[in-house]
Amino acid sequence: MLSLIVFLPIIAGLVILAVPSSQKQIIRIVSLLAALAQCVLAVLIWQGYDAALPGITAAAGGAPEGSFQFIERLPWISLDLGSFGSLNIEYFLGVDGLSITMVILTALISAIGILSSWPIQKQVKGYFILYNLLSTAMMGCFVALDFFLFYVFWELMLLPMYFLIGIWGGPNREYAAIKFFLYTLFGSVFMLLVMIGLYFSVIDPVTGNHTFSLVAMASQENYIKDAILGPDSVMWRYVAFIVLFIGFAIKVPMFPFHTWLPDAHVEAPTPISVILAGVLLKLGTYGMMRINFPLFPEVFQASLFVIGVLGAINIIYGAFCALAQQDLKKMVAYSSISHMGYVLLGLAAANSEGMVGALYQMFNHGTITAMLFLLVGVIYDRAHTRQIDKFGGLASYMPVYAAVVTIAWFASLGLPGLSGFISEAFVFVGAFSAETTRYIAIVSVLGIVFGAAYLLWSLQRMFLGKRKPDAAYDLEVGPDGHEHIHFHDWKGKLDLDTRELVMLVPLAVIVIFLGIYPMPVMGLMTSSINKLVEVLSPVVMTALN
Amino acid sequence: MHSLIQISIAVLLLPLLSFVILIFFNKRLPRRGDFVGVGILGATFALSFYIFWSVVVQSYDPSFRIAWDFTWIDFGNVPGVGPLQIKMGIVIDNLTAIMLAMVTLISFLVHLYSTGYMAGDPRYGRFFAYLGIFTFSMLGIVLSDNLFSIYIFWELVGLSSYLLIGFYFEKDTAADAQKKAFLANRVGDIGMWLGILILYSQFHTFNYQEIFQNLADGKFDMSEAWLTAAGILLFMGCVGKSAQFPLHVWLPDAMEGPTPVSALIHAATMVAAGVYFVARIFVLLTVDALHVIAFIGAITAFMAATIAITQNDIKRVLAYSTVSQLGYMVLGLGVGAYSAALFHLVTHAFFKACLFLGSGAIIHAMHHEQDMRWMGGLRKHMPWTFATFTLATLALAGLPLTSGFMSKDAILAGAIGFANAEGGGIYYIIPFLGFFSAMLTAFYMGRQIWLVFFGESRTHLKPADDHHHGHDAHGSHGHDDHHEEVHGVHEVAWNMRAPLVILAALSIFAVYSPDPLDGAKGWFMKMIPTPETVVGSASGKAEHGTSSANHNAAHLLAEAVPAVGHSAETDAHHEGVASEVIHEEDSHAAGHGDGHGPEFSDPRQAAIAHEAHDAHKLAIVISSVMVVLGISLALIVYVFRFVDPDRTARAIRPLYLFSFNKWYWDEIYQATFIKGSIVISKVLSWFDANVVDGIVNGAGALTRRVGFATGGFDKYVVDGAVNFTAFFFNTSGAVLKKLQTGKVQTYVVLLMLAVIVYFIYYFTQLIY
Amino acid sequence: MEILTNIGLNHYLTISALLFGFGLFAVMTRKNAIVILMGVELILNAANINFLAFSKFNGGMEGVMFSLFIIVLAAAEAAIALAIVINIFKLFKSVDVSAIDTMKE
Amino acid sequence: MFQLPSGAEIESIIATLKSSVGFFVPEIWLSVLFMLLIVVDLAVKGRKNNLLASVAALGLAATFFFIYPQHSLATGEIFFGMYVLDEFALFFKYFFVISGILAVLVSVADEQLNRDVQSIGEYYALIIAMVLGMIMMASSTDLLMMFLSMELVGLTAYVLTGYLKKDARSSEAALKYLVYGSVSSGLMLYGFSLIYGMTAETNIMKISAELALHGYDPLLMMLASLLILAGFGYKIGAVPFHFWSPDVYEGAPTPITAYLSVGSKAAGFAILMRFFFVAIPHGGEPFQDIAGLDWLMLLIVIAVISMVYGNVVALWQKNVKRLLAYSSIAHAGYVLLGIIAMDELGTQATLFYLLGYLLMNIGAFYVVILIANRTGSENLDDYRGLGRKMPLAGAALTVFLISLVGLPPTIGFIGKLMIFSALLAKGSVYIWLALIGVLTSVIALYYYMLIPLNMYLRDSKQPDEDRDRTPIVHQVALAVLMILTIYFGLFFAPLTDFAKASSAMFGLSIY
Repeated sequence: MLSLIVFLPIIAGLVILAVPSSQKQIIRIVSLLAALAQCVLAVLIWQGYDAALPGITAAAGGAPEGSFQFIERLPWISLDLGSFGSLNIEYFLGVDGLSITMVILTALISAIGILSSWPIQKQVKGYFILYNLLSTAMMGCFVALDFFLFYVFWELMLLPMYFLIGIWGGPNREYAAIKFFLYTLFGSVFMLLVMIGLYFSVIDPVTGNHTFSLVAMASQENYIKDAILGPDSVMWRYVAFIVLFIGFAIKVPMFPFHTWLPDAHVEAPTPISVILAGVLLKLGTYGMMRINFPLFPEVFQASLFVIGVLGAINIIYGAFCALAQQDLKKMVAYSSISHMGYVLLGLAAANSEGMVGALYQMFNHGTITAMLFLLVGVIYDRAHTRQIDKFGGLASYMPVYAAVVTIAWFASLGLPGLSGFISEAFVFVGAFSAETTRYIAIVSVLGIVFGAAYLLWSLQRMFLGKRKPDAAYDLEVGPDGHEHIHFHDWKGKLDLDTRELVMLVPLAVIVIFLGIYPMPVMGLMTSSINKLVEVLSPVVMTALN
Repeated sequence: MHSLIQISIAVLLLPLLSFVILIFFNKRLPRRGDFVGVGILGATFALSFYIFWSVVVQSYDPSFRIAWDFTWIDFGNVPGVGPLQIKMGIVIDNLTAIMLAMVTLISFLVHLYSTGYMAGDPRYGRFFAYLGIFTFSMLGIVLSDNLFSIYIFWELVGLSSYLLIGFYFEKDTAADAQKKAFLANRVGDIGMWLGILILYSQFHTFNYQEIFQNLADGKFDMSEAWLTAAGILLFMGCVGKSAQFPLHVWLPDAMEGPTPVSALIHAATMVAAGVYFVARIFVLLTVDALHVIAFIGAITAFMAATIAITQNDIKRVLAYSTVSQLGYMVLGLGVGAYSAALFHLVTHAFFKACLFLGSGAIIHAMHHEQDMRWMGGLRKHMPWTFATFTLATLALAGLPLTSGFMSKDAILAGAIGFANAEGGGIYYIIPFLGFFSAMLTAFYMGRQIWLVFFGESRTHLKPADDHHHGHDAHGSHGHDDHHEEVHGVHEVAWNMRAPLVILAALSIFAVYSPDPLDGAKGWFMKMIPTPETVVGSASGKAEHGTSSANHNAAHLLAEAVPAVGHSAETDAHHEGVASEVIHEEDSHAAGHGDGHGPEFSDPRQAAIAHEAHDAHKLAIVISSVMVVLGISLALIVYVFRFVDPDRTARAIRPLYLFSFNKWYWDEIYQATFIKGSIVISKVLSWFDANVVDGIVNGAGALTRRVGFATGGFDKYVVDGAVNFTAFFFNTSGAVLKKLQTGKVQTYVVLLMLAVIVYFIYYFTQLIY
Repeated sequence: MEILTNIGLNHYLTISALLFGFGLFAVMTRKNAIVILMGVELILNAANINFLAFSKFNGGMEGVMFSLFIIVLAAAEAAIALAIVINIFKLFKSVDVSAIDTMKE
Repeated sequence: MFQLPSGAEIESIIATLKSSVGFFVPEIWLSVLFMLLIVVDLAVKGRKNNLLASVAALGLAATFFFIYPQHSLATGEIFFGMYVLDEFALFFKYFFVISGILAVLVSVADEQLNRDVQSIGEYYALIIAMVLGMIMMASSTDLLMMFLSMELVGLTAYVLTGYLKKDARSSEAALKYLVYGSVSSGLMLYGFSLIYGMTAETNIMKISAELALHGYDPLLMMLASLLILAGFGYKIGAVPFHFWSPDVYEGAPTPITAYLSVGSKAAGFAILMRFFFVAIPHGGEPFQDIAGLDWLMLLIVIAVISMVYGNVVALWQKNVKRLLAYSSIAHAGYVLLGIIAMDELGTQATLFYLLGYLLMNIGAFYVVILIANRTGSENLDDYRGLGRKMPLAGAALTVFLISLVGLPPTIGFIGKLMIFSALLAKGSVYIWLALIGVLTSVIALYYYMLIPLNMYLRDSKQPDEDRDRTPIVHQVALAVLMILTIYFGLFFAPLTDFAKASSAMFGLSIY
């Protein structure tokens, strides 16, 4: 099941490889079908998922069964390393409350991304092959329970992303692409070392061998006392935690490692921005929750305050930067930074409310930001500019577009009744309830105001009022006395066309529904989060050594 | 589930239904579907009046209370907390019932009125949709039984207010106003949110009753200061929503919205929600918090009144008077005159709605002329409007025989009582400001009546450009006819007249109390008794600390019992318990026949109540005098013209300008907060683009220059190494590559050099 | 006097060391490719002397064999070297190694 | 002073030789092949390149049939300890034969070579000779044998480097290579002579026993080791013995560059491991009674410098061959890390890394050759837009480069993984080495990605016809290499097991 959902896109990619590059439509349709099949599978998994099982660590007896679900576990590589026992790498997939929401999100966003890739004309074949490779890698990251496998998928994302930004991107794309690539690689090379170190420090309770299994790593009693990352070598555990954290924080992206994001977003084509903001950023925080924190709980407990402060910086700083942007897409990019700050803050709370809020925020940010970038793409396709000041009064001429934008914008500023609010609310609830992060939460609340400020301001400048004199479109009064506008060299429908609606409406529905009744998604994660909080709680650490 | 609960759910959801229907299908429906909105609201009102009837009139019980809730979010078994569920629910008590009836009635009337006022607007259907979602959110606030859902609906009314203020979004002023309103409210909301967080972090629940229960049981283990902070922060929500000082600036601008909206949202209901919320959380406000609230209210009442006297825009005068009246209510709550404040909330809702709708009628008739200086003599043309408007004005000014008189008087009495109980001194400022504002109110309302209805029409005096501007402002409104002279100013149609009449009728004392001089004798203040505080007061703690606390607990338990175990099955025994409570309360009432307020165990509250009761007569006298003073002043200035207003204005120009420019609050905020954050954001984004990126990329610019010098430097290399040593790597690369001279002999030399160097190194290692 | 009369191991070693040094010196300093190759030969022969000396004083034939092979290989190397140098001369019209630096950095 | 051996002794000598020959079949076959090629060349008298190439390739392939049976033979010394047969040697026999085949393959692909060279037969013969020499390098356990085999490799390499007689760069490269190489081997010889002087032995096993027995003067030992290392180091092309490599790699015919960058480098590592693991005392068994010579420090220094220098200077290269030359310096550093670990895991990692390097580096040069056939240039700027015109080559090159960076799912990643595992398995002592390794590989990413950047992200300056003229055979071969690179990145167990089995070295006592 999981293998299928992971490798469907690759299969599609191989099929496309066989299709002659002139058959653009076939290529698109094949990819779309694969993505839709992925969505179906995601729904099936969702239906078959038992929200009661906790996940995170193995069930009693050290076996993942009974704790994780849809487990697929095959011995992949088993090497004899002589004195170091045998190197066991497993093909080990499974979902728990952390990953299932992300799986659903990934399937959804990739499908929508393919829809929004429809207009792309340049090297369609190569584009969709890379795209499918990317979506396999993303999905794989979320379901992999073997650190080695996770790392493989993690690195596998870089190359397609590099090319997708670099070939189909904007004018300054080379710069953005290589910057993205180097940043993320810089983050992940340390992960490699930590991974090896962990391997030598952890014993699978069942087989008695060293293992890469994240499930085994997640429970501290599986660690060898005097191993390099065992409980005794305190210093190296701190170092490992920090470098891992940096590795994931770059993906999040967390201040001050965030500078690749605006460039990447501004240069990337719309669908790639959607993927990037919708899924890739989540991998950073997902990695923290899956790997970084549960493997080093005592270090995590020691660094709560720092993480919280960094989250607060992200929130406020991102909001301020967004406030200053002229380029709409850049503003949205900074808003992503700000919103991922809420996730960090929620994680720093280290209690169930906060962490549920954080995970839920990851999901919601995925959907909402996808909407934002799609909407930016819509106007960019028409006007070939994203300068906020080049518009004005659009609400009169593109009412449907304006309506959807209003939903997305208000969702992004956390209006109650839309999903973004609930996650942010519980992030704050959690952060405030935790002694460590209480004052940080108080400061971060300002983010709500500034978030509203830049979003409403851009909304006003683009959609309200009247046409600006130097606007990117022409105004003409039709025979019926009504005013019309038209963009230079835009032949399509002025307001949202069907394809765009098909992309946007489902997202809007999800955003609204989950804003009114979050349990369908939140219910999936609570038990896992509770387990995670338990694993992270200091009590466990004192029991450790 | 109790039948009333079911009905209330219907009441809550019907307006939402109207919104959904209208937002999607208004273009396809005949008449843009206005009848849907009006009809649904009519039904809603009918239902909520049934609730009102059966709660307030039939079971005539001050402590009536039924509650119902359901699990909204289930966190499962949370480590350290245990099973944790976030519940959403509905609570119905007298206050709720009264608010329901009031909100739905006014909303219904406004819907009806709008069918006339908004006729011909291009977005006619959408207007009713917005009204629908507003009504929904407002009812949500009224019905919520917990802080979380009240916060949700709180922001939703903010949204609908945002949408309606910006209904004519082509106007930049409107667009600015809507943004301003939303942001000002957000500022208030974050305070409110923090307050909620403080309480949640202690009790892991959002439900009022559970929070109060825990407080009464002394489970609050943070310092007293946090509790006060919680109170004040929660009050910040009210400051934003009810346009209290210092966040009052958005309300006058909100008059950019259509006038029915001003009547419904910005006069009668939404702005009163703040007061309603403070009343809901009244029992957890500490003494310090109450003092803050009282002063804020007094300042607001006074400031707004002073501003109102110089405004020329008919709606702005009313807007400031609204702010001022809201100040009264907040003041009332602050001084502990709980019932009086809520009483004023309701009475004010009716007469202020009436005033706004009246002004709307005038504006409609005047073809969207809003400046009172160019009105005059309208009483001949619009008798109905004149009559109702005047009646409402009297109520607002607080003349006897009106509802406004009773409520305002009760508040002022409370203020005096409070000042006495607190031991005078600085606290006398509050009643003083209250009375002074009462005079000002009378004055500016007199001025308004005179300018609008009496004298001769002054339309022709209006400068052309100003006139043109007046039209241009409403150009998008579909009325493009230019009038130099106001022809055919005529009374409005029935659908706009009926609401005026009904609302005016509701401003008469008889509706609320048999005794025109004492609201306390009326059903309203009997049904809304001042609740017992759960946090005690300084004096109370000082004198009999624990015992009083216990007593509080016991007393509150009695109140709270019906709220415990909110589940459908136990409704039956709800009534049982409720009835017992009734007996207890009756015994209280019997205790002192004239039935002002229940007996308080908290000495401070008791003292205030007592003092207030004694101050009642005094208050009546003073306020009447003040009102008469104000009105006569208005007559002197505007009717008999003993004093020329313009000359006076010139005489006291600084004061005049100070008032005319609204105490310069907008300018101050513009200069400080708005400019400030813009500048900060600019600075930070520069910082981001240059410093952060620069550092992370290894001093980008510098490296580029060096690289340029060394020739063919590739800018990617700067970001290439993505770490602080990028600079080092590239320059070192530039240096190292020079070693490769291409001369084989150099290579040999370097080779030998390396060997020798290492050998010497090893040698030294060896001998030392 | 004694040190001059009966020759010991150190004499051989000193000679070889000197030869080694001369060879290196030639390789590093001379411009002419041929001379550089001579320098290389010197180095090899320094090694040769060592081997022979050690084999004489430690006993065992390995050193002798070693030196024989070294001589042979030196010859082969010289042949190849000369071929290359000739080709260089064809192309560059010079055998000045310091001038032959088209590929650098 | 030496009396001639008696008849009985001669008998025994002959017997030994007879028995030893049985262990020497692959080398003999290669020698035969060498001569065969020359004969064929004379026979065909001209330019039947493909015939000659296929003879060479098939002949090399045939060598497997002689190598494989040797697994069953008893490991041990032959020819009076001149030579040894063990798993380690066998591994390198396979390795060098494969690399030889690949070298022939890429030589066939190189149009310039086939155009400018008359006697291509000798060219292939020399490649065979080089294979032979490298195999002997990997198997020789006697200083003399080491010297001879290294000279064999060196001399053939000089000739092959200068094979393009009309090309000035080729001849220049040859000269530099020759001078530098002969000086280094001179130094090495001098070092040998010193060791011989200290121990009166030339067999490395005997040497280590001798040193263990009588101890030694560490200063002299270090001098000898340094000089010897100069000889080995120039073969592996590690800093500071690397100076020849960029020029030679740039100037030599590209197939030879590929071959040198993999083959002679690997041979250098083989001989270095054998010599230092076996001969030089290092403090462990059986030298606990005498102070180990601290030559690990020496290797660590060299490794670190190589990684940093190679990667940093490569950032600046505009010529792809030269860029790969510097990257190969860096890779020498990475391989040294595996040797530094100095245990079974380390050796295993080293061998595996060499295997991976063989695949990806020859593959990369393969593409470079194909592109040079098309554009006639190896400059980065001439790679613009080639990704679209030569889709397979572009994809393959990208894969090889990713593998060189060490990103999954490629064999290069597994190589790095093994190396770093070997380091971290030693505990925290070598973590900093691993850190340097990963950080420098981040730098490496940048310059490696410059090539795909030009191929895909930039458009070629002059638009020419989009048809890919690469012959199908090369397309296939390239595809195979690419697929292997990825396949072994995912299912590397056979290779790693092979490497582990091959880490057994005769007379080795450190693990």
